Amino acid sequence: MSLTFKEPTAEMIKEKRLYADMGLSDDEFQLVENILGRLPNWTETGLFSVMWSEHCSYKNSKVLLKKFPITGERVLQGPGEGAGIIDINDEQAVVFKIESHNHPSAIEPYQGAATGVGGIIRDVFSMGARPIALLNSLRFGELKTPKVKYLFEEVVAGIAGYGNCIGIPTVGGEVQFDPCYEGNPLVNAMCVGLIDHKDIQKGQAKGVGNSVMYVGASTGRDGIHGATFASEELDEDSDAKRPAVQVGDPFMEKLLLEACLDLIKSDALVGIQDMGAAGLTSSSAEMASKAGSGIELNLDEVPQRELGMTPYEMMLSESQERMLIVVKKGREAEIKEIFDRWGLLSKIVGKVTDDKKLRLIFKGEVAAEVPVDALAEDAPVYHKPSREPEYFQKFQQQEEVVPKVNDVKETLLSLLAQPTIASKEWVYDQYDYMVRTNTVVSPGSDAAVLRIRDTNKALAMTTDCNSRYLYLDPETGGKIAIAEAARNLVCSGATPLGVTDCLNYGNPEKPEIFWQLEKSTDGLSEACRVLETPVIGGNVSLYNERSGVAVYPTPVIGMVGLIDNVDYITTQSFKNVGDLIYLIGE
Amino acid sequence: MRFACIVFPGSNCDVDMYHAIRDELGEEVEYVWHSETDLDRFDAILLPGGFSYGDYLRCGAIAHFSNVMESVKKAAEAGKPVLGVCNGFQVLVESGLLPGALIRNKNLKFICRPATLVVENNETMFTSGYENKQEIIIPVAHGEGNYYCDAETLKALEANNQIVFRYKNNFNGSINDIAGITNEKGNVLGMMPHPERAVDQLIGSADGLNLFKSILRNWREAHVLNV
Amino acid sequence: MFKVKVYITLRESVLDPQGSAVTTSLHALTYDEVQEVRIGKYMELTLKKNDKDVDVRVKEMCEKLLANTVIEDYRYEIEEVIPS
Amino acid sequence: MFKVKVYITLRESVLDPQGSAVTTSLHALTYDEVQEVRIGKYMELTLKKNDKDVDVRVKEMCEKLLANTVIEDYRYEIEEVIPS
Ligand SMILES: Nc1ncnc2c1ncn2[C@@H]1O[C@H](COP(=O)(O)OP(=O)(O)O)[C@@H](O)[C@H]1O
Repeated sequence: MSLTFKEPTAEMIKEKRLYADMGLSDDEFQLVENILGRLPNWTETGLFSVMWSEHCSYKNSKVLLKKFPITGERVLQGPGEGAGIIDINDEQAVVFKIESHNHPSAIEPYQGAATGVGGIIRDVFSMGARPIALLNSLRFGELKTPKVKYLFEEVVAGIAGYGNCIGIPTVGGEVQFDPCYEGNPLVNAMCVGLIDHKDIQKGQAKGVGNSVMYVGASTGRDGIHGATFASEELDEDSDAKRPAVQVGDPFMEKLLLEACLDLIKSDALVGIQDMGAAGLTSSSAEMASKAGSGIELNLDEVPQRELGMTPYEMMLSESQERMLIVVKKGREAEIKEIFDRWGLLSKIVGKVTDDKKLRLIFKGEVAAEVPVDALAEDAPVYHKPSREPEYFQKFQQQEEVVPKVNDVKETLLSLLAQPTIASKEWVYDQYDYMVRTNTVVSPGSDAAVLRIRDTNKALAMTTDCNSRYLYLDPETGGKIAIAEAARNLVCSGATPLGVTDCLNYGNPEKPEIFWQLEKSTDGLSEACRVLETPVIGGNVSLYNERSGVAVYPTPVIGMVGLIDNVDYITTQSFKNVGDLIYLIGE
Repeated sequence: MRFACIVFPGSNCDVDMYHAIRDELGEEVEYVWHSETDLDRFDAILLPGGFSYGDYLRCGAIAHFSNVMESVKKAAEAGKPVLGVCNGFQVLVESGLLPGALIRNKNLKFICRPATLVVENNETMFTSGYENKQEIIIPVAHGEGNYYCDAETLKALEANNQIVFRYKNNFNGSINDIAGITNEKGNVLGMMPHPERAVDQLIGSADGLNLFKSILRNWREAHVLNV
Repeated sequence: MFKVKVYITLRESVLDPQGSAVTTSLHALTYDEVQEVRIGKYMELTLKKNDKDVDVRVKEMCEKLLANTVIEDYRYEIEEVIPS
Repeated sequence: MFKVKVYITLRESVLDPQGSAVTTSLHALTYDEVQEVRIGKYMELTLKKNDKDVDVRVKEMCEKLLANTVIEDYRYEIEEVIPS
C-alpha cells in the first residue's frame, strides 16, 4: 500500500470493472449506481463491497436462516445484535454466540485463531455481559503432514494465547480431522457471558446530535477487506491477495472489556457495537440503520497507527480491539474518564444525524455519502439454485453396510488411536479452563459446567457437529448435530436453553452446495423446534473451499443449558467399583 | 485480618483471590489498584495471577514498576506476609523481592492442570497448617513457570529452607522441582500453583485453603494477645 | 564453521502490541525521548561447514521455519569462524 | 534522532528450550549442519535527541527494563540519523 497509489476515479471503477476485484458483481454494481443515482467513488465502492459481502450481509443464506425458530419464552434477544440473550431467572440472563475465523486462520493460524477469539468476546461484552467462558470447534486435515500439524498446533496456541491472557476460561470445544479440511481448516470460537437484565445494551445510534465515540486500539492498515476475503474461495493466489494480517492484543482487550463493563453502568451511554468484520463501516452503518438514523464521521479524528491513511483504508480496516459507542451529547467527558482510568484511547469521531446517511468527512471534504439502509439492510438477497448431488443419490441407493469386527480389541484400540476420537488433553492442557474459579466440570466430559457465583445455579455448555453425517445426509445429519448437543447438556444435568450456530459450507453458488445448506438447515430447524431450543444467533461462513474442493457441510452447534441446583451436576466418569452400568436408548 | 489484593492492568486472578479470602477464609479483602501508594491499612498483601501488562517483554517485568510496588516492598520489609501467585510470583522475582527468574516451560506450551505439590517446609507463616512432605493438589496454569536460578542461589535457597513447595512430577522444567520459594526472612512467598483455585471441593480441590488459614492463624497468634 | 545471526522483525503494517507496551512503560519511567519500540527476535545459529552453499541454506531455513513471512521480515549475517 | 538496536541474549548458563526446539525442527527438515540455535530478542528503538547522554540513557533502559540481567545479557548499537 504505497503512498503514491492514486485512487481510481468513479468512471475508471466502472469502465475497468475494478469493483469486481472487491467482490461486487456487475448487477450489484449497477444496483449501487441506481441507489446513489450516480457512480460511486472508490471509498463508496469499498463500503458497498464489504457490507454486501456474504460475511456481512448473508445475501446467500438469509433465505435459509429465516427457517430457524428464533423465539421462545426465555429469549430476550434473538438474532440481530452482537449476541443472543436467554433468561435464566432471578433477573439474570446468559448471552452467547459463535463465530468463524476460518480464512484468517488458514493464512496465519496463531493470529487468525487468536483474533477470532478476541472478536467473539467483543460481541458478548458489547451486549453489556461479563464473558464467563469460551469454547471452540476446530477442523483440520488428517494429522499427518507437517503443514496440518503446524496449523493445528498454532491454532490451539492462538486460542490459548488470547483466552488465557484475557482471563476467560476456555472450557470446551471439539476437534476433528478429515481430509476434506486439508486446505481449509475451520476455526469457530464461541463465547458465553452473564448479564443482569437491567444491563442489556443495544448497538444503536439513537438521538440526533448525540456523539459517536471511538474507543480502544488505533486503526492501522491491517485486515483491509477482510470481510470480502472471508467471502471468497481460497486458491493459490490467496497468499498474494491477502490483507496485512491482524495481530491480536489480548491485553488491550482485557482493558477494553473492563472499561466497557464500567461504561454500561453509565446512563450517558446510548449504544455500543464492536468493530468486527468491516470495522468502522459495519459498526457505524448498522448502528444507524437499526436506530433509523444517520451518522456523520470525521475521519481526521479517527486514531491512526500509520501515516497517510485514506478514507478507504480507515473504513475497511479490521484492526482489532476497537469499539464504536454513541453517547449522550454533553456527557462525553464522563465517558472519556472511564476509558482514561483504564489507559485507553477514546475520541469523539462523529455525530448522529437524522438523514439516514453515512457521511464521511476527510480533510474538510465529503469523502463518501451513502444511505445507511442500503449498506446494512438492502443488500441483495439471493436464492441460489439448488441441486441434489449425484453422490447423495448413490448413497441413498447403497445397501446398508453392517461392519464386521473380527478382533474387538484391535478394532477398539485402532479406533481410540484415531486423532478425532483420542483424548484431547493435549489441547485443553494449554487452555486455562479454571481462571475465575467457576469451572465445576472441566474439559473432558460431555459438556462443561460453570457455577454462577452467589446463586445455586450452573450453566452447561457444549459445541458439537459430526460433519460426516451431514455429508451423507444433510437433513438427518443436521438433526443429529442438534440432538447430540442437547444430549451432552442433559447428561450433565442441564435443561437445554438455546442454540447458536456457525454454518461452515463450501461455495453456495454451486447448486450442490446450496442444496446441502438448504437440507441441513431444514434438519437443524426441525430439531430445534422439537427440542424447544431456539436459535438466538450465529454466523455463516461460506466459500470454505480450496482449489474447488469444499469442506463437508459443517454447521457447528453451540448449545447452553441451565442447571437449577449445583447438587445435580452429573459427570461422565465411572464412580465406584461395583456400580452397575446401563445402556439406554436404542 | 485485612488483605490487599493488588490489581495490575491485565491481572485476571484477582477475582479468584478476592473470593477465596472473602467467601472461603471469611476475612476482609480489598482490591488495590496498581497506582495506589499506601498499603499501611493492610495486614497482608496478595499479588494475584494473570497477565499484567499482557506479560509483554517478560512476565511481570512492566508491573514491577507500578507505584504500588514500592509499598509492597515496604510491607515486605515490615515483615507483613506477601504472597505472589503465578504472575504475582513473576512480579516478585522481577522486582528482586525473591531471587531467580521464571522462564518458559520446557515444552514451550502453556500448562493448565491440577498438580501434586509436596510441602517441603511447614515452618513458614504460609504453610504451618500442612504436614511436612504432605502432598496437596493445587492447580497450575502458566506458560512461564520454569524456575531458574544460578547454582549459588540454589545452594542458599536449600540451606535456608526457602524452598517451600516442590512439584511431585516436574512438568515445566523448574530447577530442583521448585514450585514455590520464600525470601530469607520467610514472609514473602512466591509460587506458580494457584492455592486460590483450590479452596472449594465443588471446583475440584480445597487443599489450598490451608495456606490462607495458616496466614490467618499466624497473624492472630502474633497480633491478638490473650487468646 | 559458521556463526549466523538472524534478525527477525515484524512487517511494517503489523501491529506490535509488545512494542507499544514497552514504549508506554519507558515513558512511565520518564524516558520521554522514546518514540517507538519494535520488538523482534534475534537468533544465533552455529553451523558446521558442509558442501552446500551456506547462504542458500540459511535463506531456506528462514523462509521455512525461522521467520513467519506472513507477518515477519528477516535478514541475516553469516560469518565464517575457525573453531579453536 | 537516534536509532538504537538492542540485542538481548540468554546467558550461556541458562537453558534455551526454544532454541533446542528450533534445532530439533531444523534437523527434522534435514538441516543437519545446524549445531546450535540460541534465541534472543532484537529491539529497535527510535529516540528523540535531547540534552541527555544517549548512551547512558539506553544503558539504563536495558538494565532497568529491557533485559533481566539475572538470565540475560544485552548489547546495543546507537546510530544518529537525520530525519528526512
Ligand atoms: N447461522 C445463523 N443462525 C442464526 N442467526 C445467525 C446466523 N448467522 C448469523 N446470524 C445472526 O445474524 C446477525 C448478524 O450476524 P453477524 O454479522 O455475524 O454479527 P456481527 O455483527 O457480530 O458480526 C447476528 O445477530 C447473528 O446472530
